[in-house]
Amino acid sequence: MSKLLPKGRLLSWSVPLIAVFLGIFIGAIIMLVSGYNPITGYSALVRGIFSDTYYLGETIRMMTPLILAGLAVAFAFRTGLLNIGVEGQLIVGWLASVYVGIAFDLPAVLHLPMAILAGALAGALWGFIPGLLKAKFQVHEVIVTIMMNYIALYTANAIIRSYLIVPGERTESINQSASLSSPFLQSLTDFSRLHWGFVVAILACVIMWFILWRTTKGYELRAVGLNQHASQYAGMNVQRNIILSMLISGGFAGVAGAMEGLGTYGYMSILSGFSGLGFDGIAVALLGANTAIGVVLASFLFGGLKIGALNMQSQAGVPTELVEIVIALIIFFVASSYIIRWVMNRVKKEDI
Amino acid sequence: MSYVIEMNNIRKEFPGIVANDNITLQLKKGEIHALLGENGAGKSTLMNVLFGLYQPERGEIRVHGEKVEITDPNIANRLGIGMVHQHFMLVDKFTVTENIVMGNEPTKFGVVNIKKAAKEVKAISERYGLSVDPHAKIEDISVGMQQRVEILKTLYRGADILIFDEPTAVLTPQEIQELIGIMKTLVAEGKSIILITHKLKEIMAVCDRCTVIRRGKGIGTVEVSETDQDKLAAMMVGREVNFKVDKTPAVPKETVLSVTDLTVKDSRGVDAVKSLNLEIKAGEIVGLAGVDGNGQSEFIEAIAGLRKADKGSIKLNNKELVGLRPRKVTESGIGHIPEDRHKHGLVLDFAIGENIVLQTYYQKPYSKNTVLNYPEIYKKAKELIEDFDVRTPSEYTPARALSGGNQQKAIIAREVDRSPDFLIAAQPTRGLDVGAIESIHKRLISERDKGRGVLLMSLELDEVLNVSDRIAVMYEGQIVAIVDADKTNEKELGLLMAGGKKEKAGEAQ
Amino acid sequence: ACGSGDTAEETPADGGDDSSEEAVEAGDFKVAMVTDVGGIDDKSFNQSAWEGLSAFGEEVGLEEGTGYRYLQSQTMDDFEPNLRNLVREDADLVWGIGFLMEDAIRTIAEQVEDAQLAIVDTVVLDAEENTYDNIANVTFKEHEGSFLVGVIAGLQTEGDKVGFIGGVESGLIKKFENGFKAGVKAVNPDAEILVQYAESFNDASRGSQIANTMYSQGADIIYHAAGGTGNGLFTEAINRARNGENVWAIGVDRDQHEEGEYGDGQSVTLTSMVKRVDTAVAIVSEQTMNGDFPGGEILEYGLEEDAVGIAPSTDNVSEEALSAVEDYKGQIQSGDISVPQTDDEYEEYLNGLE
Amino acid sequence: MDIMQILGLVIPAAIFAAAPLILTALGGLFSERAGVVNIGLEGLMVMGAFTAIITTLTLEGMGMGGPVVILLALVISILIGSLFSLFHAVASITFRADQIVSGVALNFLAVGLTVFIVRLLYNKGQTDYISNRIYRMDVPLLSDIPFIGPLFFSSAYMTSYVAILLAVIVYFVIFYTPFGLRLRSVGEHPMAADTMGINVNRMRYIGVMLSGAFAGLGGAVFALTVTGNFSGTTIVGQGFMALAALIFGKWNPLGALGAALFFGLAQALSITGQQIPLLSDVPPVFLLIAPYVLTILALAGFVGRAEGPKAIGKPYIKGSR
Ligand SMILES: Nc1ncnc2c1ncn2[C@@H]1O[C@H](COP(=O)(O)OP(=O)(O)OP(=O)(O)O)[C@@H](O)[C@H]1O
Ligand SMILES: Nc1ncnc2c1ncn2[C@@H]1O[C@H](COP(=O)(O)OP(=O)(O)OP(=O)(O)O)[C@@H](O)[C@H]1O
Ligand SMILES: [Mg+2]
Ligand SMILES: [Mg+2]
Repeated sequence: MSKLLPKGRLLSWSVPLIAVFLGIFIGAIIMLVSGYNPITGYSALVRGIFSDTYYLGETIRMMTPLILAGLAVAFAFRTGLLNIGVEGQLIVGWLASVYVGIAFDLPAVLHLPMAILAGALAGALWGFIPGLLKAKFQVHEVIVTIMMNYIALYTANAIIRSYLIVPGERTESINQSASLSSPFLQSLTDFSRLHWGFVVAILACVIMWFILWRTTKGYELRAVGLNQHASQYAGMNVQRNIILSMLISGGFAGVAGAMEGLGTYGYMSILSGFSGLGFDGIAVALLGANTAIGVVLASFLFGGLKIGALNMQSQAGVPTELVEIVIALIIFFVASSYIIRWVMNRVKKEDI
Repeated sequence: MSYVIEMNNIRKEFPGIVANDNITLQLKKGEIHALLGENGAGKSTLMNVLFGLYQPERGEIRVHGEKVEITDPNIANRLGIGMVHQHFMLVDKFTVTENIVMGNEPTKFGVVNIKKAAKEVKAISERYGLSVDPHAKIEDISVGMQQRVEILKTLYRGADILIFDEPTAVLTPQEIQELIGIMKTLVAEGKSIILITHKLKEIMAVCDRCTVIRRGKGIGTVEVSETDQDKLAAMMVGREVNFKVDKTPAVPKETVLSVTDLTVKDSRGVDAVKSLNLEIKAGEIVGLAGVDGNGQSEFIEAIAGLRKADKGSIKLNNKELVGLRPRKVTESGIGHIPEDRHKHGLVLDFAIGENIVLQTYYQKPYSKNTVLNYPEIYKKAKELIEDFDVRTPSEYTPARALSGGNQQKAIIAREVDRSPDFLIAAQPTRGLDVGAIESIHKRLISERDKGRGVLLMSLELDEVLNVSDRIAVMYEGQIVAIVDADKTNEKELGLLMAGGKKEKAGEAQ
Repeated sequence: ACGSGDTAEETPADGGDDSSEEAVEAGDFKVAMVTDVGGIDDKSFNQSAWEGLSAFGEEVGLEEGTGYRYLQSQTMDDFEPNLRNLVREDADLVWGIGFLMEDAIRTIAEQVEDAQLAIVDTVVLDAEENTYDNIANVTFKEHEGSFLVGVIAGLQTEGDKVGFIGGVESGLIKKFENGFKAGVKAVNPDAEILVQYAESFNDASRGSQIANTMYSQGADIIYHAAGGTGNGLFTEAINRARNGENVWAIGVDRDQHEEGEYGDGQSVTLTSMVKRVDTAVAIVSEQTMNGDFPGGEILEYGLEEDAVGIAPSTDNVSEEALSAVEDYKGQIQSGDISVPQTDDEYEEYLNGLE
Repeated sequence: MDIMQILGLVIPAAIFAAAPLILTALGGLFSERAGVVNIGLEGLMVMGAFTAIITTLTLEGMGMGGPVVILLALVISILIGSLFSLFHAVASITFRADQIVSGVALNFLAVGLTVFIVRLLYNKGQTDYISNRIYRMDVPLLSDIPFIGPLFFSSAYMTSYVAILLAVIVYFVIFYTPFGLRLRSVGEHPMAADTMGINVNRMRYIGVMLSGAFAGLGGAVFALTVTGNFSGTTIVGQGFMALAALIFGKWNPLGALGAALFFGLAQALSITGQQIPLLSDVPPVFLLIAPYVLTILALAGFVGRAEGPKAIGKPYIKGSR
C-alpha cells in the first residue's frame, strides 16, 4: 500500500495537468479550424504571460481578486453552501473600502488595514443575510445570493451617484494612506498595476487553510458541511455555523473587492454590469478543489490566460474569446477527471 | 438434482479486495436458503451479482439449469429473480403503488393508470397476506410496512426467486414474526427464497439449508435440521462464540438519572412521550423495551438534548438537563450511542481520528486556544482503535470506508472513552454479526461494572434480556412496567410491550 | 485633406520641440485604438471610432493590423494592459475610446512621457486640474446634437408628450438628456418630457418595458441614449407601429434607421442624433501623422465641425422640422442659443425661455 | 395614470418578461428532477439566443421571410440547445464530473464559443438586426372579453402563452406519465430506479437534454422578442434568474411558473413604477432593487424551505450507496 503512495500522488498531480493539456489542445484545434495558426496564437499567449515582467505583474495583479473570490466560494462550499453571491459581496466590499479610503485621513498603518477591514465587513454583512435566512428559514442560499448580487449592484451605483461622484463617473481617488499600490512594485514590473494586494491574497489563503484545517471552528464548519445531523448530535450549533460560514465567505469576497478598490483602481466606478469576478471565483474554487493551494494555482491559470489573451489578440489576432473556450474546456476536463483516471488505469493495466 | 439457481465459483473483486472468492451457492425449488457470514464477508456482494447489479469476474450462473448472463436488474427481473435489499430501495416521496409499479407502469392514454395499478397491488397484497395501503406515502409508513412494499415490488414483477438481504435487522419482533409467516406462505406458493441474516435463531426457525461464507470464501452448505446455532456460529467466525453474556449481578449505587413527568413531542407535533417517569442507578443497565414507535427514540433524544422537552425534568446527578443544549448535556456527563450511526453517529467523510473527537475537539488536549492539536487527536484515535479492536487500515481512514460493525465500534469507543456518568446505547448492535455483538455487549457490561448507569434501547428482546439488569417497558409514550431481567421472559415482555396489564407488571416488579 | 497613400507628403513638425511630435512618413505611421467592452461593432461610438480610424488608414495607405489596428477590452480591467501594449509597441498614436478609460490613460500618460495618447468623450486632468501634454482630449457637444433632435421631436409630437431613455445615469448621458429637453421646449414649450434611466446599457428587456410605459402614457416620440438597452425601444416602437399606432423612436450615436425597420422599408426611426466619433478620430490621427499632435488640448467637436447633428436619413422628418433644425443650428453656432448640459443649466435655460 | 392603465401596463409586461424565464426554468426542472444540477441554464440560453438569431439572419440572407423563418429558428434553437447540453450531460453523468463545475464550464463555453463564432461568421462581435421578429398580437376572441381581455389577451406575445401552456403540460408530464414517474424516481433514489429496471443514466441524459431544449427555446424567445440581435451581452443573468425561479417554485412546474410570473410582475412594477405619480418621488434605486428584495422577503416569509430532489448533485455509480 505504502509503495503505491508515490504513484498515487503522481496520478493526482498528472490529472489536472492532463486536463490543462487537453483544454489547450482542443483550443488549438479550434484555432486551426477557424483559420488561425495555433502555434502563433499560443506563443503570443505564453509571451503575454512570461515574456516580460510587465505581463507577470499584470498576471499576479489579476490573480489577486481571483484568489480571494475563489477562497470565498471554496470556504462556503466546505460548509455545504453554494455562494453565488460573491459578485455582490465583492461590490459592497469594494465600495466600503473605497469609502473608508476617501473619508479618513490617517497614518497608513491604521488607514490601510481599516480600509481592507471595511471591505471585509461589508462583504461579510452581504454574506450574513443569505446565511441567516438559510439558517433560520431554510431559504435556499442560491436564490438569495443571486438576488443580493443585483441589490448590491444597484445600491452601490446609487450610493456612488448620490454621494461620491466626481467627473469621470466614479468616486474620488482614495487617499494614499489607504492605497495598496506601490511605485516599487510598479517599477519592478515595468509599470504594471501590481500592488501589495497579492500579499493580502496569499495571507488570506493561509488564513483560510488555517481556519478550516487547524482551528476548532474550522472543524465545526467542515463537520456541518458534511453532516448536519451528526454535528448537531455532537453539540455543534448548526445554524450559527451556517451563518458564520457565509459571513467568512462574504468577508473574503469583500476583501477581493477591496483589492480592486485599494489596489488596482484606487477608486470605484459606477458599474454598468457585474464585474464577472464572482463567477470566475466559482470556477476558480471548483477548479482548485476548494483547497487554498488549489485556488492559488487555478487563479494563476485563469489570470495568466486572461492576461495572455490580450497579447494573443494584439499579436496573433486571435479573439480573446478563444481563451474563454479554453478555460471552459479545462474546467470540463478537470471536472471529468474520473474519465482521465479511468483511461490512465486502463493504459497502465495494458502495460503490465 | 435440479436447482432453480446455481451460482458456481463466483469471483468478484473490488479495488484492493476480493469480496467473493470462488463461492458456490445452489438454491432448490421451494426452499428457504440461508446465507450466513460476518459483516463484510461478501453476502450482499454475492446477491448483487445474482441480481445483476455487479458483474462477476469469474464463475457462472444458472437459472433453472440454463447458463445466463445477468448484466442488469432488468434481466434478473425477467428471469424471475427479485431482491429485497439490505438498504431499502424505495422513493420516500412516492406512494406505495408508485414504488411498486415504477418502471413497469400500466397506462391509459399514455398516463399512468394509478387506479388499475393500486387494484393490482391490493390483489397481490391480499393474496400473500401483505397488507399495505396502496396510496400511502413511503415516508409516512413504518419500516415493517416499507419492507412489505419491497416484497410486493418483487411479487408484482412475478418473481419466483426472492432474495432477502438482512430483512429482519430493521424489524420489531412482531414484524419479524409476520415476515416469517409471509416467507412461509411464499414458499408454499412454490417460490424459493435466499435469506441473509445474522440471527441464527431465525435461520433455525425458518430455513431449510444454510450456506456459510467467511472473508469472501465459501465455507460450506449445511442442512439446518442437522446443525445448531453454536455450530453455525463457529463455521461463520472460525472459532467458538459465546452467546450467553457473562456477567456478574449488578451492584446498583446512587441514582444517576431521574426523569420525572417528561413530555416530548415527535416531529409531527404529537406527544410521543407522555409524563414519563424513570430512575436509573449507577452500576446498572436498564433495558428499554418496546415496540418500535412507542416513543423510545424521542425519549432518548430528549435526554441527549437533541429534542426539546415540553414538560417535566431530567436530572443527571441532580443537575437539570432539560433546556440545555446538546453540548452542555454531553459535558454534564451523558454518553450517547445513537440509533442511526450514519445520520447522527459519524461524519462519514471525516477520518476515524476526527470522528473520535467529535464532541471533545474543543477541549484539551485536542485543541489549545481554538487551535487543533492533530498529533494528540490521532494518538488518541490509535489508542482507541487498538483498545476497541476497530478494524481499519489506519486512524486516517475515512469512516465511510469501514464496515458497519467497525463504525459502530468506533462510536462506542468514543462514547465510552469520555467516561460519562450515564451512557445511552440505542440499538447498538443493529445489523452486526455475532462476533461484533459479543464484543459490544462485553463493553456495555464493563462500563456498568465501572459504576456507570446504562440505558440500553433495543428492539431485540434477546439483547434486552441478556444484557440488562432491569427492563423498562415503554408503551405509548409511558413506562408501563419495570421488571428484573432475570425474573422475566420473552413472552411476558412481549405481552407488556403490546400494552398488556399493568397489574402483571406490578407483580413482576 | 490627407495625402494619398504612396506619395505621402512629408510635412516637418511646425514648431513642436518634442522629438516625437514629428511628422512621420505615412508608411511608418502607426495608430491604434483600444475599444471599450462593446467592441468595434457596438453600433455605437466604438464602431464609429474604428470606422474613422479605418477610413483614415485606408486613405493614407496604412496596412490594417500593423499601420492601424484596434484591441478589444473584455472588461474594465483590460483597458490599461491593452493601452500599454500598444504604447510599448511604439504606436505613434494610441486612442482610448470612451470616458471609462480616463484613469488608465492618465496612468500611462504619467509614466510614459513620450507617448502620444488620445481619449474620446472626456478630458483627462491631473491633480492641479491641468491637462497632460501627451494626451489629446476629444469631446463632443452631444447636447447640441440632442437639441436638434429635440426640436424635431417637439415639432412632430402629436400629443405634446415625448420621452427620453438613458442608459446608466452619468454626466455624459445627462448632456444628451438636457440638450434634448431644451430642444423640445424651444419649439414646444407645452410639451411634457418623460425621463427614465434603465441603469444598464445592455438590458433590452428593460428598455422595451420603459418605452412601453412611456408610449402608453401618451408619449409618441422617444429618444434614447442607452446603447443596447435602446434595442428595446425599437422593439417596442415596431410592435406598436405594426399595430397602426403612430409612434417614433430617435436613435443615437449613428444613423439608427436600420434598427427601426419593419415591413417594407418603413422605419420607426424618426431621426438619429449622430456623433461623428469617426470624423474626430480621423482628424486627430491625421494631425498627429502630420506632426501636429494636439497634446494637452481639449478638442470639443460640435455642430461647427459637423461632428454632431441629425442623421442623413430624413424620410420621416417633416419639412417644417428640417427647416427648423437648420434655423436652430444657425442660432447655436452663432451663439444665440447656449444649449444646457447639466440639470442646473437646463433650469436656467427654462427660466430664460419664460 | 389610473389603476386600470397601470395594470394594463404591468400585467402584460410581467407575462412577457416571464416567458423566457418560465421556459428556461422548466428546462432546469427536467434536469434537476432527474438528479442533475443545472447551473448551466444561463449558457444554454445563450446558445438558444445565438442560434435563433444566426438562423434567422441566414434564412433572411437566403431571401426567406415570414412566420416560417421564426418557426425554423425556434426549432433549430431547441435542437442546438439540447445538443449543446450534451456537454453537461456527458461530463456530469458519464464522466461523473461535479455537476456544479460542469455547469459553470458550460456557461463559460457558451459565451466564448458563440461570440467566437459570431466573429468568424461576421467578422464582428455582434450580429446585425433580424427583420423577422416575433411581434405582439391580439388573441382572437379572448381579447374582446371586457376587463380581462385588455389585461391578458390583447397585444400580447404568443410566446408567453406558449410558455404558460408548456408549464401546464410539463406539470402533467412530470406527475402523471410513466416518463415523469421514472424521471422523478431517478432524481430521488437512482439505485431504487435501477433495481426496477429503469436506466438511470439514460433518464438523466434525457432530463439534461430536455433542459437544453427548453432553455434553448427560452433564449431564442428572448432574442426574437426583445433584442433582435445577438451579442455577448444578450443574455446576462436571465439563466440565473430562471434557476432562482425553479428553486423558488420548489421544483414544481406550476411553482416555477408562479415564481417567474412573480419576478416578471415585480420587475414590471419597478420599471413602470417610476412613472406612476404616486411612486415617482421614491428614489429610483428603491424601485430598482424592489423585485429582488421582494423575492427575498417572499422566500423568508412564506415560501421557506425548498427541498430539492434527494439524489440531486450526485453521479450515479452502480452498486455504491
Ligand atoms: N462498492 C464497493 N466497492 C468496494 N468494495 C466493496 C463494495 N461493496 C463491497 N465491498 C467490499 O466487499 C466486501 C464484502 O461486502 P458485502 O457488502 O458483500 O458484505 P456483507 O457480507 O454483505 O456484509 P454485511 O453483513 O455487513 O452486510 C467488503 O469487505 C467490502 O470491502
Ligand atoms: N462504496 C464503497 N467503497 C468501499 N467499500 C464499501 C463501499 N460500500 C460498502 N463498502 C464496504 O462494504 C462492507 C460492508 O458494508 P455494509 O455497509 O454492508 O456493512 P454492514 O456491517 O452491513 O453495515 P450496515 O449496518 O450499514 O448494514 C464494508 O466493509 C464497507 O467497507
Ligand atoms: Mg450486506
Ligand atoms: Mg449489514
